Amino acid sequence: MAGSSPQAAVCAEQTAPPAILRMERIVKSFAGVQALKGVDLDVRAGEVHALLGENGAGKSTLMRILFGAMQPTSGRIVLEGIGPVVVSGPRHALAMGIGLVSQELSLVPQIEVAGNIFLGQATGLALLGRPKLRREAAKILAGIAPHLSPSARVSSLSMAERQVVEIARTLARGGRIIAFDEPTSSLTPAERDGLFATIRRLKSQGKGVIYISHRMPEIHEIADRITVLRDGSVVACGTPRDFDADELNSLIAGRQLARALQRTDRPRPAGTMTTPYLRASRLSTEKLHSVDLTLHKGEIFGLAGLVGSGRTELVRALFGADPLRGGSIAIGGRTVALRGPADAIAAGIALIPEDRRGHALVPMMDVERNIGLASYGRLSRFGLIMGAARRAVVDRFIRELSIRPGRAATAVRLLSGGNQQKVVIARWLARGADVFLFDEPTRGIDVGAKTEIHALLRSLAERGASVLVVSSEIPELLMLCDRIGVMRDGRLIRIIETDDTVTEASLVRAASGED
Amino acid sequence: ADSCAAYPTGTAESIDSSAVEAKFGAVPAPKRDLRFAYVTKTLINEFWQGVAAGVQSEAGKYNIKVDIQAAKDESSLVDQLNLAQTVLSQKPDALLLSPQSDTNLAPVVESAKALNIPTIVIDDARTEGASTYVGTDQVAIGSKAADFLHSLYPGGGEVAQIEGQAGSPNARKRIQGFTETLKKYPDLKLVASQPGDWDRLTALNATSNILRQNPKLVGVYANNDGMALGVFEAVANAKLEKQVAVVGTDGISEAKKSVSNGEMRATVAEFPFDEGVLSVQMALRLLACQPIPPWIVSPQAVISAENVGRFPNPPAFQN
Amino acid sequence: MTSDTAPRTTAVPAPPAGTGAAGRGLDRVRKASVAVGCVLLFAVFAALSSSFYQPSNLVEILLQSSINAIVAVGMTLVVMTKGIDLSVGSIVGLSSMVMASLVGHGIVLAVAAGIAVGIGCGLFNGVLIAKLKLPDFIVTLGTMSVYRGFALIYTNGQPIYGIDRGFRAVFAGEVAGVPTPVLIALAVALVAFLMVRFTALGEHIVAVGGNEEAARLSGINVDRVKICVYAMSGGLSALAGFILVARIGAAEPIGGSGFELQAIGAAVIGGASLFGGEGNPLGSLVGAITLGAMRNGLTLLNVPSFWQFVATGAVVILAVFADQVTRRKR
Amino acid sequence: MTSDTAPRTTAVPAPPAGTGAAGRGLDRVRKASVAVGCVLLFAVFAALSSSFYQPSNLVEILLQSSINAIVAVGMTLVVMTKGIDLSVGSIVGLSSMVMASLVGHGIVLAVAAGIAVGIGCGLFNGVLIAKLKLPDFIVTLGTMSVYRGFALIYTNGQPIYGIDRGFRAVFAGEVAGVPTPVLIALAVALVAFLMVRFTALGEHIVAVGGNEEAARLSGINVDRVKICVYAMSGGLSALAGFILVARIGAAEPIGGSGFELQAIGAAVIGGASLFGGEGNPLGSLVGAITLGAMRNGLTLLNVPSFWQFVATGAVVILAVFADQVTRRKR
Ligand SMILES: Nc1ncnc2c1ncn2[C@@H]1O[C@H](COP(=O)(O)OP(=O)(O)OP(=O)(O)O)[C@@H](O)[C@H]1O
Ligand SMILES: Nc1ncnc2c1ncn2[C@@H]1O[C@H](COP(=O)(O)OP(=O)(O)OP(=O)(O)O)[C@@H](O)[C@H]1O
Ligand SMILES: O[C@@H]1[C@@H](O)[C@@H](O)CO[C@H]1O
Ligand SMILES: [Mg+2]
Ligand SMILES: [Mg+2]
Repeated sequence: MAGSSPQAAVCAEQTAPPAILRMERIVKSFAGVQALKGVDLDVRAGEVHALLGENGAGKSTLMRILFGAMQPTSGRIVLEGIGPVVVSGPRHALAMGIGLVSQELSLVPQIEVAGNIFLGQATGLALLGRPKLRREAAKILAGIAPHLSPSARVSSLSMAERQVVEIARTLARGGRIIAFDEPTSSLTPAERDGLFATIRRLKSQGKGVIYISHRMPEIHEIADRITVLRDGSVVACGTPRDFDADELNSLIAGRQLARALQRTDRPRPAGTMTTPYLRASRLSTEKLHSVDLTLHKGEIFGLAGLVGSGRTELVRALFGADPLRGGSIAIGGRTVALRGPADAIAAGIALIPEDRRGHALVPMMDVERNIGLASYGRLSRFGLIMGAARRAVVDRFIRELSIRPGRAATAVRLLSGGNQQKVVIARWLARGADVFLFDEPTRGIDVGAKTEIHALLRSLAERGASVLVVSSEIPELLMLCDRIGVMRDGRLIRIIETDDTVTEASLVRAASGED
Repeated sequence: ADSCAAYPTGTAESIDSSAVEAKFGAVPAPKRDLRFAYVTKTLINEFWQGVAAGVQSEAGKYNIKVDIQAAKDESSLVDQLNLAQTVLSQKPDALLLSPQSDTNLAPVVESAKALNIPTIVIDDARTEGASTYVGTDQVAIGSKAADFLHSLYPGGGEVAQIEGQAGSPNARKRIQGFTETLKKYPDLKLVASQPGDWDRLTALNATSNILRQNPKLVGVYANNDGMALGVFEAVANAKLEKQVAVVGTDGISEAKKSVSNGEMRATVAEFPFDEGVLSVQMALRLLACQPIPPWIVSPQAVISAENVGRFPNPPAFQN
Repeated sequence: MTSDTAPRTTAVPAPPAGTGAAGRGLDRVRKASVAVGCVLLFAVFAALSSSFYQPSNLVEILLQSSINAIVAVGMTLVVMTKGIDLSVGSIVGLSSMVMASLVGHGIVLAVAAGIAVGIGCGLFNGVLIAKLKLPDFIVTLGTMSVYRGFALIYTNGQPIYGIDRGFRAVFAGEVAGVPTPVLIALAVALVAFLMVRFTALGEHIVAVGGNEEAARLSGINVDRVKICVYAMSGGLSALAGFILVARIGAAEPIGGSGFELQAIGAAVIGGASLFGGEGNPLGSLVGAITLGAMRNGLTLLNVPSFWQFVATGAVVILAVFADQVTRRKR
Repeated sequence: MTSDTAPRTTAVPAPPAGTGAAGRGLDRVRKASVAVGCVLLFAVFAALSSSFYQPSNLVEILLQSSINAIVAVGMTLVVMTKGIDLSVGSIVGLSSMVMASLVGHGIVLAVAAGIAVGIGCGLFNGVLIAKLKLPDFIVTLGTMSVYRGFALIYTNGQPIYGIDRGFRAVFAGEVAGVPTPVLIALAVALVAFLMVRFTALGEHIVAVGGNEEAARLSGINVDRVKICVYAMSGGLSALAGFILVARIGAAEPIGGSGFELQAIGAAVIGGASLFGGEGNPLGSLVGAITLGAMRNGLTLLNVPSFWQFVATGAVVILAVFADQVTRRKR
């Protein structure tokens, strides 16, 4: 299919400015499954080449091969000035000027930010000179997240902050080819703008950039060329001008996508929006200051805020995941004491956490067990697991969320990032709840699945559940939510009813305290 | 406070424990309240409990207070060294020691010497420079076991040995005595010599395995009684009680019982209780300035069905 | 420590990205291949010693491995939750002393009391670890010493002899030519395997070991799971202690010392990862048999004592290596 | 194990949910609080025994802790990479036998040879673990046995007596009233601490233990780091062996047995995590002193032998508990 695609052919011919990197006919098989079926990709000096594709298409696999983190089954990599190379490992790749911001954050939590940024640059008994490293780190961070302290231990950082560090580490290495694998999945608009400015600077320095994202507006903003992968093959290649938005989406998803739902499309069952269901009063934790919040039945409530504003803290507190310092939570009018997540679950609350690897997935379990992890009450009897019942539930969600590969027995650690995220969501849909707390639910999810997940959130609300969504994509919140709360410094500073007067810009201003 | 050196020199090399009284007279009773300390290898072993019981009982007679301490197990050299140093820092009137090895308590003996505190080493590792050593000849124990098997099987046969913990001095010497003496009896063939680690289960398993490879086996010597009891279990499981003679070492009560029941054939006994008694007496003698020789040879005897009745059990140890 | 980083791969280095395996089918084969090292070992010994391969010797090997196998199954469950239990040997000692002191009053009572002591010790470990959040290594290093002390104090250091014949027949007898310890060990490993595989508790064990925070956020009572595995480890140690007593015909306060390393060894040879989430009670059984066969074979070959140290160590490493190589091949 | 619950923060940006602490300053205090259990222990013993607090006894405690401290520092480095080294005790035995056999030919030669043996043993461990990807627990369980066997075979089980006076003066003498083993242990802990804190290698050790994948993706030569820590652990074991030989004036083939658990204990009490990335050589020094002081204090109080088992275990657990409680308070 790839070879026959007209766009692919065009792409291969467009070699006007010489490519500094060419990946040719890259094949990667995992025990019989071909993740890459002969992919060609070239990158020219001073361009941003966007790599698009649905979850599991093979984007990260291709990048890992480029970086030497895994070896291709066949195919070759040609570097300008060097010729064909076998990238034996990350160390080799770095030495040849190839850098990768990987999708799955890989930082050392016990080491400070500056240490992580410069990790591996010195060897042996060389002294580290921490003050200098911190100064250098601050310079790199300045463009993206100036507030981030270079001496902070990474274990204390939020997901977004970690992503910034991951990016900074690669930037610190320099290099002439830099690949970004979903670098903005946790970033807020401000940080993203910082990153884009940096990428433009790289371009102007004549470097080649590969950029992977599921966020279409970003692609239009920054990409010079686009390659679309599907099922391990290149299905399209060209400049952004060659495709209109719908065309691109259907190339990625392999089918015509339903138009994004409009907020107002949603029928609201009578009375629901006016029935308060979960009420949190004066919630305080280490990081939260006296937050009052009411969720109504059938409502979708969005939470916006800058990185570190405390959104994750708030949903964790509502879930009993962290001890409260003060305040109370009432559900359906009755105050409940949440001594831990188990109590919250019993009270009908579900949390889809932001950090899927740290807080959600059990890597050595398969997809079936990961999805069933919160449902033992329903799916076991007398302590015995009801295998058939569980399998039925799991298969349903694999289908509904189009998790790939679709085999329940696949080890979850072998799934692509986006598919792992779907597994986490499926776990809680399978469990069911009256209150759903979604922390960055569509992070890393492809355009096709994203609309499906949006539809799912809506149907939850339609069935009377209260839904809270944390998202750093403000357009997503605007499109999805009935009300949006804005957090800053651990406080819920404002709650806005979403109507046509609310814009992305006004929300950003609110979040950053500029109004 | 004592006016003489607790480390007499220039006397005879060794003296049999039964001859001490004749040569040096009755044990001199202490003139003041004394406090002794005994640091042993382990108390998780009936043999060493026996020594401790002897020490306790004899000290009790003279109203001497004894602190008894033991290392974690039979191989922790440093743990015992540290223990003994600490005990010595309390300046007991006499220090009784059963070292893990021939060397690990040497520094303690050295420091004690500097303080003129007598050190009595009790069976079976020796420490150079100590005031005296109370113990039996470990090599002779192994020889006696070989002799005994020879007396059972003058016509020869296949025998095996279950060894104590590798590297421990008493195991080394007993193995040496047994193997060397066997050479005198060319018809008694040592077909297997395997580790038993002083452990009953290990000895049991090893013996089962040896029996399999050597179905004609007629005898097994185990370096101590705990292992010998395990060896007998293996022999009994194989229903070879009649064919295979089991010989142990130590003379602990359960082994004697086994011998008198006609199970184990013999144990080459040391007399741990007596060793404990003797060592307290030697301490008193040293404190009374008697020129005690550097080795008090304590008794050993082959206990078999014929004579087992003549060896009653001494009182037990109180922790 | 940090729940926040890369999921730990197994200690038996799980195939990193890029290894030829995908999916569960292959995983299964790979798991089963724990036996490769074991089989190889058997082949080598059989070639070297004619006695080795005789059926009665094979049964003997199983018998000699059974105590370790039972302890190793308990250890495996603990290790699967990312814990460790160094106190197993001391629990063997203490519970067997208590049992032996009561066996005159009836086997059932004595066994019940012994098991209760074992479970009690395990519960105590579990509570300190789960509730007080003390490090498992330190807690069980401590109770290893404490329980041993109690075993000694209980009879003032004296062994208990003259164990009831009936008791010995149950725990070290034979049924149809198969020693009961072997049957018990098989049953224990099988039940544990089924539990891990088919019950909610089994999956909770894997989940707690695989990602504790994920388990907690999924509503699993992490503390209870942890306490539970330590209790099971304690109970199984007691059971192993009974077999020990029945086999040697006496209860010794020192009984069981050194069992912890043996059991961890069997578990790891059997595929368990000390970093949690991985382990298989049947694999640990095979691990224990590997160790037992090795000891048996070396004795049959009459390898001299000092060389046995060398051989033992070398064989353990080679067995795991052989296993590893064959895994990679596939 | 437990530090999961409270991710350590160093950052000005507020700490993670649930921890009572804020900011970097407090974190430091908390780290230092490893000493709390130790200090408490000293206080209790001082109150109970008049001999305990005498300066000479305090020096004695340091002396008695020094061997374990040195081994524990090496172990800490290994544990920080998420490894484990069970072979340390056997390396102590083997390297000290080789050294002692050569000490007649000159101290420098003998020491060099002994250290070379120690490092060699460590390298062998490291290569099997890093290059062949065999599980660290099994490799070092195996070499624990192999190296011990070689130590026994080397002189056919005989100790080597009559160690050179000059050698003894260096490794168990005094300088200005302070025993040289104490000085050596302090120097080792300090150098290791500085290495961990200020050199690239130190950071790589943390990185490999904290997130091996991250370390690899950062271009760190993970294999080399691993081999390096095992070699250092081997070398330090040899050094500890020299002190042992110098203290007792002889080399014993069974020297060092049981050191592994002691050293891991000291490391964990000192704040190391068996799950990698956490550990502090100075903390391990304090851990070793805690263990040494405990044994010393219990002996001075003349706790009866069997009760010492109980007391030892209880004190270890309580020391860690006290530390934990004070950490939480803050
Ligand atoms: N180590 C592995 N073993 C088996 N299959 C793997 C392995 N790594 C990746 N895969 C499979 O390869 C396919 C491609 O995965 P990849 O991570 O490259 O997708 P992706 O395009 O990056 O997706 P996403 O947008 O979700 O990140 C997926 O089906 C995945 O399950
Ligand atoms: N899962 C977590 N567990 C513990 N602490 C966390 C977690 N997530 C965040 N934190 C801490 O809480 C602080 C507040 O960040 P939080 O994640 O709540 O903000 P946020 O508004 O959700 O921003 P982000 O977009 O970064 O998630 C972070 O700096 C971090 O120290
Ligand atoms: O364990 C044994 C005892 O049984 C006794 O034989 C003396 O030597 C030992 O150490
Ligand atoms: Mg990806
Ligand atoms: Mg967040």
